[in-house]
Amino acid sequence: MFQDVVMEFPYKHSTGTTIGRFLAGLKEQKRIWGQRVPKQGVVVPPLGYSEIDGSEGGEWVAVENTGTVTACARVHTPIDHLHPSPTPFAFVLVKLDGADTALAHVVTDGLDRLRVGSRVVADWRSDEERVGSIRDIACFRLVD
Amino acid sequence: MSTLRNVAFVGFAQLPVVARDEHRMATEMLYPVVVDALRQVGASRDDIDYQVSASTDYMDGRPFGFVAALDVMGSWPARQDLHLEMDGSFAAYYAWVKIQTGEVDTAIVCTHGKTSEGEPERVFNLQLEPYYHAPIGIGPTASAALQASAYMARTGTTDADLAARAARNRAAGVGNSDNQVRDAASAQQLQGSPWAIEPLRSGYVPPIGETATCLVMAAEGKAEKLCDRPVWIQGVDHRAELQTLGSRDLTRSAGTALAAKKALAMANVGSARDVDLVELLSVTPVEELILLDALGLDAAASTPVVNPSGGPLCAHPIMSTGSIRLGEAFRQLSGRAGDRGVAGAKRAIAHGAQGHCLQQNIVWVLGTEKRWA
Amino acid sequence: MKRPTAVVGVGQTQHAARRADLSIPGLIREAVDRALLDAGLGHDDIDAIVIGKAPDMLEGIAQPEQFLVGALGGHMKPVIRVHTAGSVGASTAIAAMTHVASGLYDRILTVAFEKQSEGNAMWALSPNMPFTPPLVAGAGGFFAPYCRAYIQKTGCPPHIGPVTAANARANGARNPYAHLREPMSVEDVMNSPVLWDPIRYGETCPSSDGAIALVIANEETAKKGPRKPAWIKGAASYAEAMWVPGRDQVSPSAGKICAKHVYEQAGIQDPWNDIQTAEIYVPFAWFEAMWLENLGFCDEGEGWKIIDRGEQKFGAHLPINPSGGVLCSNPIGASGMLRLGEAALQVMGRAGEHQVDGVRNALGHAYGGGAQYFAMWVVGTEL
Amino acid sequence: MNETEPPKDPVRYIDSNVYLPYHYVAGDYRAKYLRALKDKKILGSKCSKTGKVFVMPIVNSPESFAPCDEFVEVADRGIVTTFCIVNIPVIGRSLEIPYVAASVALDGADISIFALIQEIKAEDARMGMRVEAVWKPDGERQGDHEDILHFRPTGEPDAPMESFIHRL
Repeated sequence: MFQDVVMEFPYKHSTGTTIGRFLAGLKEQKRIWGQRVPKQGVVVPPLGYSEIDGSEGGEWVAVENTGTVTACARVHTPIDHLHPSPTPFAFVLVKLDGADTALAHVVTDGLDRLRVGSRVVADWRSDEERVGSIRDIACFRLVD
Repeated sequence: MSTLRNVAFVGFAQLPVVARDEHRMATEMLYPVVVDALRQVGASRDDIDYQVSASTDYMDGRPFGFVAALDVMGSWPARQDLHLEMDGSFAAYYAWVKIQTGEVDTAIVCTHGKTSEGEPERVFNLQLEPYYHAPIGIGPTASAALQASAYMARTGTTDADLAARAARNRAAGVGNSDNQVRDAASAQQLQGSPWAIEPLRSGYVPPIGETATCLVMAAEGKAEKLCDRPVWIQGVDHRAELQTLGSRDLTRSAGTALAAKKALAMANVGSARDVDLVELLSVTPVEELILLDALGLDAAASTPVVNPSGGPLCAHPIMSTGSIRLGEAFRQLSGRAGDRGVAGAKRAIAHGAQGHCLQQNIVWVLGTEKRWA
Repeated sequence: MKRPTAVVGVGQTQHAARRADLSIPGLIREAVDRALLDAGLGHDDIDAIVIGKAPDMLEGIAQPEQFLVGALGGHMKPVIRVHTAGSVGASTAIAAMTHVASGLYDRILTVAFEKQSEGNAMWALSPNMPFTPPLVAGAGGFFAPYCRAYIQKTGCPPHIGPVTAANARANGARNPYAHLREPMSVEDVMNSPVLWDPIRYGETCPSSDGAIALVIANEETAKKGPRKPAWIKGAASYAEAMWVPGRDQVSPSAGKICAKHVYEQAGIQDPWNDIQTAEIYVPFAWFEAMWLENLGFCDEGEGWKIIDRGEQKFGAHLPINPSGGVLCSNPIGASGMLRLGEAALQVMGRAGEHQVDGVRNALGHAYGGGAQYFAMWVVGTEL
Repeated sequence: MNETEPPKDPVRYIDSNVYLPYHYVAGDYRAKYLRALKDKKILGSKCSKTGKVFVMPIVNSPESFAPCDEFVEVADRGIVTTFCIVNIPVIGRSLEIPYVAASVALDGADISIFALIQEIKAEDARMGMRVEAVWKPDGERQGDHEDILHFRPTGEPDAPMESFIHRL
């Protein structure tokens, strides 16, 4: 005897100052901010503390919209309600210019050319579509 | 390191790992395993001083999934108890810590989890930090694929190398009747398998499977009475790393390296090369290579033997996989490994892990001899 | 072999219905920073971390300790995650103590939290599962029948619940960290709606966001520290099966066995006179009388009489929950550790406005599951 | 583009819609119990050591740790051992409040089940009251918990408290 059930629930996570301001930067300024953090350098996206030694995070630093792919994973068969694209795409880690850590995001075009070391640029959602989420960056696009 | 209590693994029971047990709930699967483990050591339930269980609510698909495990673990009268939301290897660690206090001498360590009821790729997406990472939709196969791509780029490891590594595990796993996957597969076949998430192929990731396990642990004095060949804990250590995927070197396992250093020092063993076999909780061939590197082992060497059980590529019941590594090391060192026994094995490393991209690791050094006089 | 251990630092958040100003890492760090400051220690001094919380469905994050490793200062340290239902905060602290008592570790940071505002506790704690009878009425509906059975068995009069609740709220008003700090009179409680008869609204715990952190250390660290430590004289966690015919759910044997074990370790012969204050897990007011009996402070059937005589009040013979307890703040996963931490503050003499005079020994207690999990400790001023 | 820091006013929340499909297995013991409901039968499992009967059936007695490998039928009536009167609506249930939620020890069973009591004024509910199952009509029962609509008083004399107070 079996039964399929979908456990579905809308959670609301409060963001606090650091994460909240970073997201506001995406939404209102179309800017990606990092924080200069002890033992980590410029962390993007910032958490407000050093994940290495637990100390409280430091000054805000704007980083570029462009960066270098440090890891990529091509999804050939996306999973509904989980993956951000119904068609093949790639997860990427991108070290943005000016940052010392890499941001996790997606690339949706040019998958055959995508590799570790590729140069990419953030592709923003429109002013109306940006809500204050990491997905206000629609995706990253390969730059030639 | 000061003198510690000698503690041994004296029994291990599990159900053969299957894709889906259609007849039993998770806790119903655990009951016969606890009975079997106690039978192995010839103990009644009342002979066991302490119990630890390991499971996770989100894989159980319900809150408090572990509460029902109390009934099948024989928790009557009330037992000294703890439940960890962690892989069984870490639960065994806590039991070892508890035995070190001298308050208890014996313990059972139980794991349960019905992996087929949930969908791990979705469930463990929720394990990622919820503000930036989980919303992107990364699951454990995706993070392992990111890790693999970075590793291949750094080291020049090829698809063919991964296939060869996976094929070795598959060949080793053929004789293990507890494995879910028991057919060998050539490197060529595995390299022809479809992408799971590129650069990982379906042949490089474990199938979804489920089981229940029970380890029995006992301190010196009791251990010898419960088991003809106790397997002694000579050293153990575990370490967590920060989670953020882009803030750590995914191509190396710093936590494993540190845990191994500490565990080997505790065991007074100079190097991981001095053990006869290692059982690794590596869910991809890339993780296996990363772990071997962290342990200071040459991936091309023939000793120590790596994953003689077939490893997690042949059976990966989430929450139990680490316990199985310990159970396999116990079987090897106590002469219970049958055809897959490593001849003359006297010392083993059993590794456990959880989290995305080997975030949290534990390293056990086990041996046929007691560590402390 | 077992070494002496002590609480050397206590830090808790301001508890509230919603800490909208903080992320989950922020909430935890508020407690952790205060505990470390209190202990005069930094992250570098901490050997390992033991963290606990109640079901992950409360916040919708699976094994959140994984993403919190960095926030906890846990990078490259051992991190252990405990979950024992409602008792988890207490069993987490006891697991931390065990790490130190074993001789393997000298200083452990232990943390418990819940951020209930991110989800819905009623849904998260009792979803309708397939193949199981529909849970008729949530947590209150589960426990209310046992309160009724207690009342029936002992002749406990109807004002005991309201008196207990009003006392908790009077205590909470003296605790700057409490979620509910508005006093509530016995009449107010009496007149509040009956939710799960016999349990009234005013006799029910709130749903809170909050966290607590403790630093537990070995003897050497405790003696060198800036403050007087709370020595952990006895501690244990027990659990018992659910479906045992005849299992006493009003006064579960696991609770009695656990208390006996803890008192033996602590050298407590006569709990009523040897313990000066107790922080016990009372999510619904009637449980206070029930646990007084279960914990051996009196004979069976006498618990409500202690309350009737007012001997549990602040300033009386055995102040119960001087912090206001679970009835004033209930970040579920943290509630058990709050009981243990508040007991520690009492023996350290640093409970502020709600400090009980002359505390030599204090009990901290929590329970969980279907009254199956019990975890408690006795802390004292002397080793 | 010359901001020196992000906006002062943070984005306060992010929404996360958790979506997790599960594929639950009843297990043979529960499946057998549920199928029997279709035939208006309530099954328990019997401890091979003590003979005690568990409803719903479980694989082992936690008390004796022996297997329960025999199924036995118990009565569809029993005693309200304790109860509460619920005055708040429960998510996912459309019940008129107040209603009585009770622990019922069925005749022939050694543990109690949770049950909804209807056809009674809430204030008339008593510990020790005898109740019986009200079944869905023939042909409508599906083999699930809803096959028992609720329990109702039988009108028999109440059981004395000492006969049930230890099996709440």
